[in-house]
Amino acid sequence: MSFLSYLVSGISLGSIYALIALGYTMVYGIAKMLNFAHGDVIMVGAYAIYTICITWGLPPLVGVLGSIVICAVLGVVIEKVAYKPLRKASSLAVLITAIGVSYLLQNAALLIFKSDTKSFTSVVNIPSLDLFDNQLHIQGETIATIVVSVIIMIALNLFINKTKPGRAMLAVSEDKGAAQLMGINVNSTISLTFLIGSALAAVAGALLCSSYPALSPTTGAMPGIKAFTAAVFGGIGSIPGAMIGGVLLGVIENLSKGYISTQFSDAIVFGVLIIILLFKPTGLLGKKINEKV
Amino acid sequence: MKLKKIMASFLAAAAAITCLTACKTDGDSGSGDNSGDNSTTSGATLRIGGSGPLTGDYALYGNGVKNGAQLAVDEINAAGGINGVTIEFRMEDDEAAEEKAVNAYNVLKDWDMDLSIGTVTSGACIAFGAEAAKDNMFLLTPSSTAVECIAADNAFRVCFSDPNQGVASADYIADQSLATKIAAIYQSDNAYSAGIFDKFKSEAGNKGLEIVSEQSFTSDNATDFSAQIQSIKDSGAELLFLPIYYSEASLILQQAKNAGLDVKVFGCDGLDGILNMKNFDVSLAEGVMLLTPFAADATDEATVHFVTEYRAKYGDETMNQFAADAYDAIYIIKAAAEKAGINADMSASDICNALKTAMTEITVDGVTGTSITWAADGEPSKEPKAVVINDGSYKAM
Amino acid sequence: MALLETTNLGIQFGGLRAVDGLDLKIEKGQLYGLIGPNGAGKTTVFNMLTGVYKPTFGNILLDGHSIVGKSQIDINKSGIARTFQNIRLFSQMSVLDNVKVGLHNIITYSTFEGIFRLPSYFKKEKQMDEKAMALLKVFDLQDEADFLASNLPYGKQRKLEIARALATNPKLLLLDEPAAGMNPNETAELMETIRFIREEFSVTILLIEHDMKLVSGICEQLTVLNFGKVLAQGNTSEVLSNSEVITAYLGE
Amino acid sequence: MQKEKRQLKAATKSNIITYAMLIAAFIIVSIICATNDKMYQFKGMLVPLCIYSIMAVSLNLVVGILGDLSLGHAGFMCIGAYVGAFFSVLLKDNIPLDWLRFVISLVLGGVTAGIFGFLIGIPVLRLRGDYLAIVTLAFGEIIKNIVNLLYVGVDGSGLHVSIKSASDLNLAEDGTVIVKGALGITGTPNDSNFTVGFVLLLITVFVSLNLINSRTGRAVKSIRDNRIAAETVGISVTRYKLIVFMISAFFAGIAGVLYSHNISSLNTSIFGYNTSILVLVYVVLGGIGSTRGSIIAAVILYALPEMLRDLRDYRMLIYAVVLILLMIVNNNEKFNLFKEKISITRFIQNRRNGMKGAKS
Repeated sequence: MSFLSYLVSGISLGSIYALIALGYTMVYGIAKMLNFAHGDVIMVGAYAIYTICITWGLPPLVGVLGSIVICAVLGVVIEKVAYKPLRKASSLAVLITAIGVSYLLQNAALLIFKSDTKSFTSVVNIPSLDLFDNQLHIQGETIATIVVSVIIMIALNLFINKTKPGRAMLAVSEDKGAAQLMGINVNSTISLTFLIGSALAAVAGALLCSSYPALSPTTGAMPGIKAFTAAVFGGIGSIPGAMIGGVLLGVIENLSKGYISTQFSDAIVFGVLIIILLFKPTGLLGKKINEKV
Repeated sequence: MKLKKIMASFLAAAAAITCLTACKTDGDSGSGDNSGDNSTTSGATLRIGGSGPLTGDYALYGNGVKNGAQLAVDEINAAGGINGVTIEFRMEDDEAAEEKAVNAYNVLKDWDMDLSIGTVTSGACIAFGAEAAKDNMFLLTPSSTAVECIAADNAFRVCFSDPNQGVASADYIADQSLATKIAAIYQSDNAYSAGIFDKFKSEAGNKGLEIVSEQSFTSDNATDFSAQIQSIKDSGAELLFLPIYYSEASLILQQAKNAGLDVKVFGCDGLDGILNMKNFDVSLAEGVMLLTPFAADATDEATVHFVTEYRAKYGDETMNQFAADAYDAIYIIKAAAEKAGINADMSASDICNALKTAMTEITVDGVTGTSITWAADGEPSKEPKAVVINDGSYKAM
Repeated sequence: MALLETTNLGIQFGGLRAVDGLDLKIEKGQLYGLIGPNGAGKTTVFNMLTGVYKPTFGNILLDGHSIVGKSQIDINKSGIARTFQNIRLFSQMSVLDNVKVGLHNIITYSTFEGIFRLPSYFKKEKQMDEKAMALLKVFDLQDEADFLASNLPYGKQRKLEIARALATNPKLLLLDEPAAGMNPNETAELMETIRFIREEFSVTILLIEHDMKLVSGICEQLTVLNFGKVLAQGNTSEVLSNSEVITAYLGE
Repeated sequence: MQKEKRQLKAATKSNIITYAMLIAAFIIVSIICATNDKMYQFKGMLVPLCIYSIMAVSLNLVVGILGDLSLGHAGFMCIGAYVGAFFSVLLKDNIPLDWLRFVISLVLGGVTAGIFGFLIGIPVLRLRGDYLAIVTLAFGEIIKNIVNLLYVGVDGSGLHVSIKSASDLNLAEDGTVIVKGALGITGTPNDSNFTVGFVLLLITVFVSLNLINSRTGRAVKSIRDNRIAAETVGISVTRYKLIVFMISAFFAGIAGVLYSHNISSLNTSIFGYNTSILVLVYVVLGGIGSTRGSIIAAVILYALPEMLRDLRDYRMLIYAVVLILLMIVNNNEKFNLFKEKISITRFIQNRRNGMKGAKS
C-alpha cells in the first residue's frame, strides 16, 4: 500500500508541476523564450486568492476567478513591457530579462505582503477518498489537481488544434514570418499566449497552495524551476510532453524519497533526468531536430 | 562594431555607478541610518550593528531580529540610554549568505559601529564573526546556533547552541518517557537543522531511544513531505522529532494529518512562530511539544510587555523567537555595558575587552529566559523551557 | 585509377530510396557535373560523400580507399571538401578567420602553444595569414578580409565558402549549386574562377547546378539523377542531347 | 597584406584595451586603498569582484565563444571551493609557507573542477540548447546536494568520509571533522586578498583572450557559428567542446578557491542555480562573447546592490528594475545608434582617419 500512496502523492505533486509546465511550454513554443518569471506569477496568483478569500473573506470561487484575471492581466503586461521590446534580441537577452522580472515580482511581493509565511486555506471543497480499508488515503486536493490538470490539458489541445486563435498560435510557433504573411497578428497571438499561460499559472497557484498551504514571496521559485525541468523533460514546446514530464517528475521524486533516500532525492531526480535526456536528447515527446544539410 | 557597442554601453553604466557612488557618499556624510530614530552625531552615541536576511527565503527571521532589536533600542533610549549614552541600531541585509554578511560587516564598520549583534543565521555569522574577531569587535548573536559562530572569545550568544538543543531534546524525551520509537524529519542542507539532528541522534542512542525513521528534505524540496510521512507511518514511530523551521513544519503537520499519521510531535525553537502564522489552522499543532526559550503567550511580565509593545509597533508577522532573542540581546548589551562602564568615547576594541569580562559577570532576566549567565566561551546558561500547544496557545509542561 | 569511384551507392530513409544504385567514376582533374530536377537526390549524394549520412548500401572509394563509415572530419582530412546549397559560413567571424578555420588541419599548433603564445604560435599564425590572404585574393575578397562574414553580399558569401573549402587542401571539391542566386555576369565570372582553381590548386571538382549554361560551359562529364536513379551519364554534350534527359529534366 | 595587418591589429588592440583597463583599475584601487583608512565596504568588495569577474570570464568561454547555455557554472565553483578549502584546512599546520599552501590549493581546486568539467562535458555533448541548459543545471544541483551531505574527518589513522553524519565518521579522540555536512568547512585560512585576486583575474583573462584568438579559439567559434560546416572542414566538435568545458570549469574552480579563502565559512547555499544565473546575467549583459564586457558587467552588477544599501527595503526591487531596463535599453536599436555616435573608440578612429586624410 505504501507504494500506491507514494504513487498517488507523486501524481498529485506531478500534476501541479505539469500545470506550471504547461504555461512554460506554451510560452516557449510560441515566443521561443524561457519565461523564468512564470513561477513567480504563480506566487502572485496565490497571494491574490489569499487577499480575496482570507483578507476580504469572499468565497473561494471569487478568489480563484479574481486570481485568474489578475494573473492574466499581469502576464500580458509583463509581455508588453518587458519582453516585447526584446522580440528581435537574442534569446539569452530575453532569458535575463525574465530573470529580472522574477526578481521584481518576488521583491514587490516582499514589500507588499511582508516576509512571513502565510497559511493558505484550501479552495478545494471535495471530500477525501479512503480506499482499501483506509490504507490508501487520497486528499480532495489531489483529486481536484489531477482532474483539473487533465481537463486543462485536453481543453488546451482542443483550443490549439480546433479554434482559429489556437491555430494562429500553432502557425506563429512554426514560423513567425510566414504567419504574419498569412495575415495573423503575431503580436496579439503572443499576448494571447501569455494571457492563457498566466491564467494557467493562477490555477496552478490555487492548487499548489491548496495542497501545500504555505505562502511566501519565494513560494513560486522552486516549483517554477521544477516545472521548467519537467517541461524540458517532456520535450519543451509539447503540451502532452509537459503533462507527462510533470507527472513523471513528481512520481520519480516521491518514489526516490520513499524507496532510496530522502537526502539524495534531489540528486536522484536530476540524475534520472540527465540519463533520460542522454537517451532522448530532445525530451520524451520533443520533436527530433533534424538539421537539414 | 561589437567592441564599440560594448564600450559605449558601459560608459553609460559607469556614469550610473558614479552617480550611485555619489549618492552613497552623501548618505555617509549624513547619519547613514534611515531606520534609527535617533540621529545624533556619532561621537555621543553608541552604535550597534547587525546583519541578517531582510530579503529572500529567510527574510522573516532577519526582520524579526531587526524589529526586536529596534524595539529594545527605542525603549532604552526613551529611558535615557546606556550610561546616559544614546544608542543607535543599524541592521544590514545579508540574504543569509556568508559573503553578503562580510559585506554587511564592512558597511557597518564604515558606519563606525562600536559593537555588534552579529548575524541572524549560522553560516553568515561564522563569516561575520571571523571578521569581527580580527577587529576585536564585540559580538552577541541573538539567534546563530552553530557552535562555530562564537568560537572566538569576542563572541557570545543569546540562544541555545545546536548541540545543546539536540541533547536537551533527546534528554527531555527520554526523561519524560514520551516515546521510545522516534522518527525525525530534518533539513539536510540547513546547518541549524542538521546540527541539532546530529547531536540528537547520538544522545538518543545514549538514552536508549530508538530512531526508527530518519527523513530529510532540502530547501529546494520543501513542499511535498508525503513520502517522508508515509515512511514514518510505515516505521511505527511513536514520536516525530522536527528540528526545523515552522513554515515547513506547518506543511508537515497538515500533510501528516491528511495521511492519518497520528504521533506525538516534538520540536525545537525553530517551530516557534507557528501559532502566529497568518490563517494557520492551530488545531493542526494541537499537542505539539517544543523546547523554546520564548512563548508569545506566556504570562510573565517581561513576555507580556514585549508582546504588547511589539505587536503595537510591528504587528504579528515577525513576532517570533528571533525577535525576542534580539530584544534580549540589546538589553543584555545594556546590562553588560553598564557593568563595564562603557561610554561612547571608547574604541570598539576597548569596548569589546570591557564587555568580554562583563558578560561573564552579569545575570539577566529577559524574555527568553530568566537568570541567564554566560561562560567565557560565550554560551548562555538558561533553563530550556518545554511547552506544549494546547487550544492554540503554549502551556508550560 | 579514378579519384572517386562509387559503386551501387544508395541510401534509404524509411521507405524512401533517396539514392539508388549510383555508380560514379570521376577521374583526377575532371570537372564533373551532377544534375537533375529538384528532389532527385543530388545533395543526398554529397551528404554521403562527405559522411553526413551513412550510405545504406554500396561503396565509395577515394583514391582506391573506402571512406564509407568514416567521420566527416576524417573524410575531410582524406581530401574531400564541400560547399552548401544554403550557404553555411561562420557568420560571426571575419572573412579571414573563416578561411583560417579551413586551414585548421593544414597548419597546426596545439592549444597550449596558442594560450601561452610560444614562438610556434606566431610562426604558424603568420603562415596561416599568408595562405588565407592568398586564397582570398583568388576570389577577389582581399579587401573584405576583416569584414564579418555575414556582412558580405550574397555572391561573395558563395565565393568565401569555396575559398574556405579550398583551404582544407582537398583533392576533390564538391560545389552545391555555386551559381544559385547569381546574375549572368557573376555566373560568367564564377565559371572563370572554377576553371582557374582547378588549374591553380590541381583539384578535381564535382558540382551540382541548375544553371545549364554553367554546366554546359565548364563540365566535361555529367551524371543526371532522377528520383534517386541515374538517368544518363557521360560526356556533357552527349548527355544534354539525350532525349530522355530532355523529357525528364528539361521538361519538353 | 595591409588588410591582414589591420585585422591582426584589431584583435590585439581590443586586448590591449582590456589589459590597460584592468591594470588602470588595479592602480587606482590600490591608491584608494593606500590613502583611505576607512572604506571597509569598498575594500571588502574587491576580492568578491575578482571572484565574480573570473566566473564571468570563464562562463563567457562556454556561453559566448562556444555558444552553449550553461546553468551549472556555480557547481564547478563549489568543487573548487571545497577542494581548496579542504586542502588548506587539512594542511594548515603542515605547510608553513602560506603562499605555497594557497598556490597548491588553487591548483588542486582548479584541476579538480576541470576534471569535473571534462566528465560533465562528455554526456552534455549530445545535447543542445535548452536541453543542455537543463542538464548543466541538474549537474550543479547534484553536486550541491552531494557536497551538502558530505562529512570528512581526519585522525591519526587517516581520512574518514561519510555521507550521513559526523558521528558516522568514527573518528578517534584526537580526530577533527573538516567537512561538516550542511555546515560545510569553517576556519579556512584567509589567504585571499585583492592582489592575489587581481593576478588570478589577469591570468584568467590572459588565457581566455589568447585562447579566443588562436587556432583553438577559431575552431570553437566555428562550432558556435555553424556546427555542420565546422565538421566538414575537419573540426572535431567533441574535442573542442571538451577543451572549452574543461578550461571554463578550471577557472570556475579557481574562483571557488579564492572564494573559500576569502570567507571563513563555506557551505553550499551560495552554489545553487541562482549564482549560476547571476553569472550568466553578467555575461549576457556584458555583451555575449566579450571578455572585457563580462568583467565590467560583473563589477557593476555586483556592486549595484551593495551601493543601493541605503535604499533599504527597496534595493532588490530597484536592482530588478535596473536589470530589466538595462536589457531593454541595450537591445534598443535607436539607443544603439545613439551609443555608436557617442562611442569613444569611434571618436578616436574618426580623428585618426581625419589625420590620415590630412597627411595624404
